[in-house]
Amino acid sequence: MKTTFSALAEGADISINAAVARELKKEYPIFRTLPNLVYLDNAATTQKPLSVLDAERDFYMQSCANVHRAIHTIGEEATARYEKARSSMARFIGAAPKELIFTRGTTESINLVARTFGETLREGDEIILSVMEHHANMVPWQQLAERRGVVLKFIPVTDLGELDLAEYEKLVSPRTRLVAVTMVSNVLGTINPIDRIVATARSAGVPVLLDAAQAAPSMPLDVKALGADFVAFSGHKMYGPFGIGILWGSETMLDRMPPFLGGGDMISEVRLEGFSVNELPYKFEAGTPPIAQAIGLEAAAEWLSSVGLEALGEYESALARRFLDAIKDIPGLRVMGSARQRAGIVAFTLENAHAHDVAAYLDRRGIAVRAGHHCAHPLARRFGVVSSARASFGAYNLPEDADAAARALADAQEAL
Amino acid sequence: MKTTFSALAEGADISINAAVARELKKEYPIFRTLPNLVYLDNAATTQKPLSVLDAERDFYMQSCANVHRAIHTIGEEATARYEKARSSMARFIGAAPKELIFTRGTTESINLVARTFGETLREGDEIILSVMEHHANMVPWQQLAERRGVVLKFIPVTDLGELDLAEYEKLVSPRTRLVAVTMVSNVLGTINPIDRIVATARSAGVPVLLDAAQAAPSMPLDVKALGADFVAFSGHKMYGPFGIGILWGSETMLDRMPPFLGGGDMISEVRLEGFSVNELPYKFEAGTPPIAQAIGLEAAAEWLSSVGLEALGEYESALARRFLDAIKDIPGLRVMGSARQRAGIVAFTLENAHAHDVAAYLDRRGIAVRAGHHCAHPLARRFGVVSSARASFGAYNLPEDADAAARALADAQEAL
Amino acid sequence: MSDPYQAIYEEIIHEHYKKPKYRRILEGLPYAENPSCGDRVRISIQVGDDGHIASAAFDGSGCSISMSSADILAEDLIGKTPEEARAQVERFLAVLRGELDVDELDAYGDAAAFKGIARLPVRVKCAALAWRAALAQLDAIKSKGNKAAAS
Amino acid sequence: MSDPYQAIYEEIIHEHYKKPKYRRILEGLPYAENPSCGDRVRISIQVGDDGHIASAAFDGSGCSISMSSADILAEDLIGKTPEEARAQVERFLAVLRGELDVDELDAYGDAAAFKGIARLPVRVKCAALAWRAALAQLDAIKSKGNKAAAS
Ligand SMILES: Cc1ncc(COP(=O)(O)O)c(C=O)c1O
Ligand SMILES: Cc1ncc(COP(=O)(O)O)c(C=O)c1O
Repeated sequence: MKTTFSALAEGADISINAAVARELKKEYPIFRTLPNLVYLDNAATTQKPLSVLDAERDFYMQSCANVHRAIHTIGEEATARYEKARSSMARFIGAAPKELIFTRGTTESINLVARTFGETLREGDEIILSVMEHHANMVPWQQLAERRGVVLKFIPVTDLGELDLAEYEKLVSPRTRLVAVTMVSNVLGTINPIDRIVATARSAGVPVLLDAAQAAPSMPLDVKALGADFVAFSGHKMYGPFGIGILWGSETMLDRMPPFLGGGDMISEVRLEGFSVNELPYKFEAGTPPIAQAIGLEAAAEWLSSVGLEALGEYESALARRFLDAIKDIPGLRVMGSARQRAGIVAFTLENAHAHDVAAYLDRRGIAVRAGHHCAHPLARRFGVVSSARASFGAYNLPEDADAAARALADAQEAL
Repeated sequence: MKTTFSALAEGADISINAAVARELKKEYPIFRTLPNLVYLDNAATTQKPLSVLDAERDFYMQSCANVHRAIHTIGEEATARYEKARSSMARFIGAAPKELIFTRGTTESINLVARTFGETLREGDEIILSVMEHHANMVPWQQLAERRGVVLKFIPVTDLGELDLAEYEKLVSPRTRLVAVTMVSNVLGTINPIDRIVATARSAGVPVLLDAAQAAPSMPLDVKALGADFVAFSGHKMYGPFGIGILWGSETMLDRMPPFLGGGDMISEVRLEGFSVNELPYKFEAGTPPIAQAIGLEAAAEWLSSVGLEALGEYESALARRFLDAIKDIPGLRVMGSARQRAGIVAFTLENAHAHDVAAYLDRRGIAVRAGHHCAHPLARRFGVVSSARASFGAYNLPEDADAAARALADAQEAL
Repeated sequence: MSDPYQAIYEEIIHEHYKKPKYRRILEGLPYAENPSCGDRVRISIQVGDDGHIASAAFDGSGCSISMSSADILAEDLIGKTPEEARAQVERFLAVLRGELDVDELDAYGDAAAFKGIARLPVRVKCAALAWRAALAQLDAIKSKGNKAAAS
Repeated sequence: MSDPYQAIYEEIIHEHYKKPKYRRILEGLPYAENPSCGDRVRISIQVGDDGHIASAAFDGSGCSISMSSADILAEDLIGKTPEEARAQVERFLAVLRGELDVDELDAYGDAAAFKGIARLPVRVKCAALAWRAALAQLDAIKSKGNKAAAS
């Protein structure tokens, strides 16, 4: 059976790719445990294929040891496996291994930058964010603003749910020190025009941080082509384990930054009077890293590459379009945002029914969607919404899943 | 077969406990893969029993979802499992669940305190550490000293490898704001007299942080009885997964501290202008936590409790004594430290042979020991040693392992 | 959730949500809020001359759990003394925190409908909201009473 | 590590470690250090009148890998021009970094003994130490030469 997604024109018949998804779904043990589960909460976390579970377990059963300092055979093997995972992840995004730092996830990656690069900023320096950021790309900068008097500016979001680029260009000033934006909105599904955002920043000599938490599982990333200085993403949202994520930074930036956490591995030498810092990437990895999880993440990236990441993203977008089409006539249903470039993410509200009740209703039909603010309070406020429900699609989702969710929503509208 | 260690008098015949260890070893899949492996690098990381591997995998296969915000069934299950892991770990150390913060490991736990509690300190305030600290309990404070002008003082280590308590008492001053020491030295094996250290600090009104990385796998911890304010340890050193650790802090302290990393879950509300902080323990857990790893750690703690943690620690000490006895006549062999209270950890040097070569020699005989500075440069310098080899014992080690290592060392002394 | 009464519980919750008996527009009282979902409730409690709660009402917006919980609460409080009410509210919250067994709720009329909820970590916050608001109101009543007694 | 030559390699390393031919007490030169294990090496390189390296020696302390590597390096450099030596050293380091295939080392006399080491991430640093020191020395020679040429 074919297990690679095909590039299709928008609006084309997706049954070829649906057959691929049906085949791939068999690689996910949870659907053997719960064959009727319609899992549409992929933007929160994805399920894990057997190859990822096995990669972790094999490591534990074959060469479980701590890394970087062991002379013994399994220690050498563990180190080699961990560093191979680093090289693979670097290759996955077109980076050099020494620029690739393993973290716990997107949140820690962004905090790392805020507490290292951020500490080099001065009072009155400016950082540009957007109103659609996840709290992970907002709160660390608010904390920095409190600590160092840095000023935050926000790119507005249009009614369509897109970044207002004209306003963005006006925000850039001689005091701008960083632009930090998400590549894909985890609520609106908007795929932001990163090339234009980076170009504007670059021409003003301003570094760029990209929150790729939602992008990494649905589009190929090439840090060289993106032209950014930092890219952050999470393993668990790209079919990999919990507890692992990536911060990529350009060597120039990473070299100039002070270290983050202190401890073993990040030092070159310690005396009672002070310490000297290790080379990249170890400078930013203090203590025992999530070794098994890095190896699991490598397996996830390999899985994503093998199924055809670009076409997968388009398939998810096609599922979202199908879903949007099927719910458009439900009375009182309002979709948040209608960006022209949209990933497989759809948030919506149902008049007179609270999002919690909508999600609970769908859950009783075996359909898992999220309800709440999706860690983006300011965006919710922008759209005058307190709580919304969100369906988000993944590699094992089928057109039937979109249809079932739409049917359940129509029923919910009547029942609630 | 009996699988609980028995409390034995020092010097008693350990064959009863050896039989238990032999039985427990069967629960560790790596020894099925590598039946001849003599693993004596437990202070770096321990192997993982099947119950831990299964706990993680079962979670991924049965209720894999993100926590804290999902209305759907598997999301509720994931949240319940994660919070149950927290309650179990709290019970494991006699704490309240809201005081228990999941981190990546000891290193992150200590850095968290240094960057929250630490940020409330002023120039000239003093912190007392010891010369035997692991870099994880040294570098974060050196970074804090650089940031805020805090002064570090060090409890000296005697030739026996014990903390000099008389000197410690002289270091306590009206400016002392924290005492941060390890419970067990990861190099010397010394079990420090925590009761006395805490009592002195308490009577001066000074809070205490305990690095329990080596203690957690070898002695029952009761935070109330310890009387400390913070306790930090790692999952991977107590038969649990990589990528997970614990910071326990008293509610009073945690409540007073500013948050650490910013992002989802740690906030209660976010506006463009700023955020308000969530309640304990979420205040200190930003972003998606290591969910599966917390569940794996819970299984490890249950495993440790079921085998009899206190007697296990004593068994490891007995193995260390047996090893010390077997190597005492090897010419040129020098053991670091000879503390009266010693855990199952023995570091040593061999005259005219570099520790790397000793470890490599033992590795060729299938015996895994560590060689290097063991992340404690200042301690190595104190003993005039650059690099040492270290054997450390765990729950699956047998008297034969100690004997084999001793024999190999005698041969190494001749061959190298 | 294999409780045989599950369907009945759901029916009770649905009834109180769709046809609340104690919902009124209230002014000047503080809201209890659940920022993670935006739910908000405020509770009014009036003590009669006989020292028992004569009337109770709520106001707010939120999901079926938080709103039905407020209605059930109001119904439950009427006729109790503030001290009895407080003990009742605290027991209910202790069940939701997992500190008391869910079977405690069997003694509570319609509040027993939340037995299933007590096992769902996310929705517990919704169910608790009104009861947290009531606790604050009962505190206010007590301190007013104390002040009155002292003056 | 199932290389059939493994035993021979180990023998070569052991020989150079136990009976170094190019070990001398050197003064005034900087050490290259590996702080993680405390190993330190310094290298002296003398260029003869014919522009070829006439003598090389090392001094330091460390494990069998770092010390034998220094001895093998010294042996290897003698007779080469500084440019040839530099290219050789850089190739050796590239093998250790995994950027060139280990079979490159077949062209290097006794340095081939490090083929096994190149797969061991921790010991690679030991093997590289002397060669890093040599690179620094060759740089110094070059800039002195340039300065001499310029003056
Ligand atoms: C856009 C975006 N950024 C950041 C995050 C935070 O990721 P994590 O919780 O894995 O740190 C998420 C997911 O929750 C997200 O969707
Ligand atoms: C005493 C002590 N403290 C701290 C640590 C650091 O633990 P981790 O690397 O798991 O953060 C270790 C182990 O390396 C240790 O032995």
